[in-house]
Amino acid sequence: MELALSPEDAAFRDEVRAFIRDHYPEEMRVPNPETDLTKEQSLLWHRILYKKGWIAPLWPKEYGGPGWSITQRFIFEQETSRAGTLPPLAFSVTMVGPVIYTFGNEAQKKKFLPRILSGEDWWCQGYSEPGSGSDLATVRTKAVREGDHYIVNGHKTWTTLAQHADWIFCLVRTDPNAKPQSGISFLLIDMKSPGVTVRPIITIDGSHEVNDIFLENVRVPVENLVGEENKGWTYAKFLLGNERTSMAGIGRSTRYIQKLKRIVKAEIPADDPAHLEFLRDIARIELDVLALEATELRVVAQMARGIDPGPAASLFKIRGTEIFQDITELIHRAIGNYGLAIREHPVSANRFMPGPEHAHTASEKYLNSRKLSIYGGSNEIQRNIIAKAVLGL
Amino acid sequence: MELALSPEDAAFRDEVRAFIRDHYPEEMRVPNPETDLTKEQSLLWHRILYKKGWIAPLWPKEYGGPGWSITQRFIFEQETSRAGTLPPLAFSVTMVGPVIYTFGNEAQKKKFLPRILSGEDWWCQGYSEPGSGSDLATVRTKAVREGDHYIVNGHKTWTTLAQHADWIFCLVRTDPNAKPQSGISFLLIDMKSPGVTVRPIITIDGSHEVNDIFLENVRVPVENLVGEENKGWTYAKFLLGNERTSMAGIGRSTRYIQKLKRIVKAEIPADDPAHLEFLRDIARIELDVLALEATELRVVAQMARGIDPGPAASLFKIRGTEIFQDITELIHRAIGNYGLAIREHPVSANRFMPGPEHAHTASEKYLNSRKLSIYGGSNEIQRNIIAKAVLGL
Amino acid sequence: MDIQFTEEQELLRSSVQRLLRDQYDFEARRKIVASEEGFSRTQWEAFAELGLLAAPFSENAGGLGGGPLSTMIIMHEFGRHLVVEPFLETVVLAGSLIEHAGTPEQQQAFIPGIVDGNKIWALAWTEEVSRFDFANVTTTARREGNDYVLSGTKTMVIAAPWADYLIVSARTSGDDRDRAGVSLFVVDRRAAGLDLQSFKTIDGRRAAEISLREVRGQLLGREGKGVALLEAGRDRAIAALCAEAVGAIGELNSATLDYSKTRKQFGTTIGSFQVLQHRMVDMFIAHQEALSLMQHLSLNLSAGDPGLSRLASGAKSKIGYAGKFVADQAVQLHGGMGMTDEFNVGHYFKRISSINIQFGDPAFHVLRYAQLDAAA
Amino acid sequence: MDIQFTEEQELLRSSVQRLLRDQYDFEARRKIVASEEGFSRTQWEAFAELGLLAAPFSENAGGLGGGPLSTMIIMHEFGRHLVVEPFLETVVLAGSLIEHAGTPEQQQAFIPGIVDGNKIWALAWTEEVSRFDFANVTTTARREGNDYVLSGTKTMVIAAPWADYLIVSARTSGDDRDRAGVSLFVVDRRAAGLDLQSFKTIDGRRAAEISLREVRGQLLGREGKGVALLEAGRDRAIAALCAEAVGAIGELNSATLDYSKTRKQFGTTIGSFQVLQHRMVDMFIAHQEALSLMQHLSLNLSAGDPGLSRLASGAKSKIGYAGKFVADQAVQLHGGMGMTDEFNVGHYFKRISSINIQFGDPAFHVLRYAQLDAAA
Repeated sequence: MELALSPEDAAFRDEVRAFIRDHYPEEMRVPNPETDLTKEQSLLWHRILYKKGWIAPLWPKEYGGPGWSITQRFIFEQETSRAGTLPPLAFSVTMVGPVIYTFGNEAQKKKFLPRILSGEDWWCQGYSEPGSGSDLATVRTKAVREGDHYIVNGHKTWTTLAQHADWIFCLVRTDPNAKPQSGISFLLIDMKSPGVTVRPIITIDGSHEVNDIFLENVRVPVENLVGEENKGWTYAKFLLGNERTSMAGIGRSTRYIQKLKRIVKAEIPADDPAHLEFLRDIARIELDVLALEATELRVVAQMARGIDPGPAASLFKIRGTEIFQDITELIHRAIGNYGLAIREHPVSANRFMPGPEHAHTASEKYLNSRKLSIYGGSNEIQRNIIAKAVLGL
Repeated sequence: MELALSPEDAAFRDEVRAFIRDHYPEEMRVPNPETDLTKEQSLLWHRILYKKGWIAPLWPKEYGGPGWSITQRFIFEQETSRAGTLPPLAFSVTMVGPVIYTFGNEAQKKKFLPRILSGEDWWCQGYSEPGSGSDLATVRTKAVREGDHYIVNGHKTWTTLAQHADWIFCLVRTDPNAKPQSGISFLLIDMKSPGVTVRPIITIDGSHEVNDIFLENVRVPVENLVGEENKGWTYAKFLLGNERTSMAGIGRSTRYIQKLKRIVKAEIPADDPAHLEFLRDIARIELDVLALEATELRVVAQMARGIDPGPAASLFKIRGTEIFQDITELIHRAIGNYGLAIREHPVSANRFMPGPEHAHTASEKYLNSRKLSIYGGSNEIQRNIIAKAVLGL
Repeated sequence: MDIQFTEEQELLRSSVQRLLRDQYDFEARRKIVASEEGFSRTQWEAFAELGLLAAPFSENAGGLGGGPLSTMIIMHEFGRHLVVEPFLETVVLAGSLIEHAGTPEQQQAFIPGIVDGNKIWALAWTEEVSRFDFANVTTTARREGNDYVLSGTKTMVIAAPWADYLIVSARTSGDDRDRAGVSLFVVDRRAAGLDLQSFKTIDGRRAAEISLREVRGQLLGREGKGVALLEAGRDRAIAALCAEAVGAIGELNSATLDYSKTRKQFGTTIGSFQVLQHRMVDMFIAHQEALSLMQHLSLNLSAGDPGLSRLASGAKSKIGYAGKFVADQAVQLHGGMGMTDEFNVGHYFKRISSINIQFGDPAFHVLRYAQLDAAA
Repeated sequence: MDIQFTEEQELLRSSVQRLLRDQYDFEARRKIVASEEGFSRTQWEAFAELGLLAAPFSENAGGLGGGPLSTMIIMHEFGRHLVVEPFLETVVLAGSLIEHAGTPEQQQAFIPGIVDGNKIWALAWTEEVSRFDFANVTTTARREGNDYVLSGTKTMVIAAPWADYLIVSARTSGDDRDRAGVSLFVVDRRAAGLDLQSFKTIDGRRAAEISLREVRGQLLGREGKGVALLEAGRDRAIAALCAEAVGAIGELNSATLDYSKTRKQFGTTIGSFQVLQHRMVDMFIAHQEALSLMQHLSLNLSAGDPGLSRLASGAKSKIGYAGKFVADQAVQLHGGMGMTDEFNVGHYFKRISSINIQFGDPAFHVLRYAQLDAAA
């Protein structure tokens, strides 16, 4: 489905398409970019977009954004995700960047924003703690002021790609006596500081994507406090609420449906009754994607007219993750017996993997995508949010 | 699936089968016995069972029960429901009877029990009120003592087949100042009393099964109070908890699956891809029935060994109704365009109904069975009950 | 994307809304359905006066040129009010078949009668074993002079008891189930040899089984090409039915939401139970998605998109499943009230059930969608 | 009905329970899976000492005569502890094939080695495009003297890296996908011309792709009748896998229930949220139904019921869907914990996923169940 585009927007779309085609690095096209690339490899596309001036579509022009309209941002999002490019690190560009340019002081803007844009600094997110889950207000990591420093002690967890990170933005408790959501501050911590330890968490797909971070007497200069002390919850909510125009993952789902169709064609004879069942299941998911995409386009059009999208982001999160989980499950089913095998991590060319290449990442994708309905505010929490908005409770 | 029966039990099963075959009245075999029979017709089988001494399998022998074992009761239930016999009126035999012989006084037992067994008295249930739903403790119908009488005022609703009833057993509030569940009494009211009005409620299938009952200054002799005043909630719970050994409706579901298979065979060509889909859907429901039946047999075997069935009745209510709703929906789908038509009530031979006879009651059954997940304690309430039992909350 | 209505479209919408709000509340509808005829000629005339019966026709054909978007607007409001009058049958189906396939003479003969509300039409394609297959036709037609003579039995013809004219599919050549050789005919409902047996439908309409014994009819469109005409007609009907379904879904959702805020159980409103809250969230999501797809389909129908027929099947299926889910849950959450004939929720349930049968159920259409893809 | 275990069966169950409780907790299993070989010979010997490897065999064949019910008891406990050792492959599959189809000489040659724990077996039937079809075999075998010579490639052979012997299906006549003409052969895993490429499975086991270049093997059962033997073997394997799945489901349910009572979110235990309560109720119901069906299947297998193969497919499907539902929800309710390799819940998820692939997924088996009914 395509937006009915103005000639200018259509030209922009063609430009984006051509740019991706001509510049997306071949070496990033590995079976599973999320796990199979080195830090350096995964930064290649980031740096190309940076040079082009396209790295931060949502940022205001004065901080290095391209100054696009909502429609252009949406087109860019749609084209990059359909082409299957690895998105630039969200924690840097989409998450901490806007917090810094909105709530940070001039020195912080000057120090951090350019290095975020260039990819020089890799950021990770210190929100979750053991026991906190979707209830982020229960932060227990403590920061105690001592002269010009905070002394930070605590334990962060589920920290994505912290193994590559130069910096972490953390929620820390600076006032232990305040109510849960007060007394929290937003602190930027250098990962090279003494007392910071990263411990890998291996997930059920065998990959190393997330980590525990232990903070032991870490000395953080007070100039790394963003905004006011004890006001961190406001910034944290701003960050969570800084919803991207596209959370539905239409492009990714569309690509994986194409992959699924190829696999079904290759693996299941047309005279096998399972074939028709797969066609039916694929059709239902295609229609789910189509309806979600039509909804997304409707919301984008409304936003461009200044209409509040309401709880749309939660709707996109729920349906987008449910759909992608369904697709990865169908792919895993479609490859039949090969679904029993799993690649070993870290990936090595010397390790044998049975079956056709299109099956090699099916198991890990299936397993890994179970996280989607849990992370980023579980789908149950998203339904609570919509219930509040819809029921008016 | 059959119980592995002892020779005695097997002989009993054969006896029951033969008795049904030889004695079930032909004129009760109409398209939809629940709605198409007159009061007199629906009592025919009741009277035959009464004469045989089989009308009240659950009653103690002294009050007229047959003195069967749990297994025999189960066999009887299974055989009658598989044969598609119209069950005797539950409100008389299964519900009010046990309350009377358990909590009633000798005069009440003597007066009411024989007439329940013989079918002379038809009972209905005055539990629900407008606004009460599954929360029965909110009874608002009032009974005020005046000499040897209670003066009853109130409004009961969803009263099944009250249009035929001679008597109604009612929950009434005798102490308006007590907590909701205290202050309720259990009263037997003659439907011919002045001040009792029955108003039909037509349901979405077009049938007249349930009623509103208005009670205006109805004078009820105090001897019609069961047990103690203000202890009615205890008797009401006893009645609700007087669970039958078979709530899963296996026999009925099995019969309707056979009907569904015949319809699919007649209506959908084998080369239509919908045919295979129906076979698959039927298979899934057959397996649901099989698993539920195996569970029921397991529980019956446990009960026979004196093991508490726990929340099994709620499980059977949930799954039994979900399964039957699924079956009626598949039948409605299987008849294709004929699913648009509906018989007019009361049924008359002169009114035209299109399509093959097997389709004539499909729409009303489909619509009527929507009630199953609502009535008798909604399936949400049943899940709450299991949650309490399972979670131990 | 969200359709920004033109001023004309907004005007159409608000005038339909006003008319139905004033004259077609649930009680008014009950009376119409319970009446001898089962529909209201007064309402039908009001629709004509308001220009609804002219709205989708091209200006050439004597209409207002509103096209599929005007149909969408009207049917969406009709869905909200459970309108029983045969707009779909007369305007969307018969009207568009005459406009697309009729000769200039036929257009001049029949469209004015539709537009001014004088003539009601019905489409008779279903037969005993046809199920959802337009090609499964045993009714025959043979040429006699300029006319044809039809014999056979049509069943489940919605609105036939009200109709002045029928469009009937009949076989002019080929074997049963052949796609080629099916033709369409205009037949006068009072023609000699035509018998009607009427009955009620679950959604409060009237339908009939029609027996044709040597009944005269005139050809509509090219001989033998009836299946393609019916398929195009079905695409338009689906867009209209989807709009009607979305209207009904929206009403069910707001009724359920309101009920959940007032109805008390166990000392609190049922809307405070998390299980029911999440259920209503899923109903909300189903409505949002159905609404988006409805707009997408009608826009594509307006644009004459070549993949339209596949999209129509897809939308019929997805919106059908959405409607079924919402209707099931609306009845469930309303408890006993949802089961009673006196209350509106059960009637929305039944209309959605009917929509899910007319022209093929969701399972039929999702397979068609899948197979058109596999064939492409 | 509920199986009332005999004293012997109770003894078997409690001794397996004791062994696993003492020696096979989740940490012990982690070490076994992470070891060089990937399974524990020590455990295997302990199983042999306890008589588990002899339990289902008839007394004539040197076993304890426990039949399918002893397999059910053992596999149920193995499912609770995620035991990776190849009991299914060695005892249930190979052992029963030898017992049912082998010559007296073969029985005497092979069964003692299984019973005493000295020899491990694997079943090699899968090929590149076979999917779940036993008849889709391109590996060939031709007679040479008393032996046969096999050539071809088998894939996804679970436990092959641990095995001493393989049972291999190969075509002795007919075309690809012909039911007739497939035969079974016993092949020494270290035979000349046999190459193995090992890999890991999602559930912590080892499997291999096997290439056969003129490998010598001896016929097992009648030539050309391999498919029927494999089908009967599958029925027995399904009963065992169902028991294993039910064991895993039970553990997931109790782990989730415990977690819901201790894990706090927003100031209260997550078990107090009604949505999660109802989810756990459905998990409880799924477990109850699966348990009943598991018992029903094993009882029928013991009795040699003629409809057994259809029932096996039905149970595989229903218990498979139940397992998938429970596993999905157990991970979801455990949140991030459910996603980590360190915690047991994800491993139950993966084992259930594997069970749902081995010998055909739930969708395959529900269609088989339906079609065997239609054919009857």
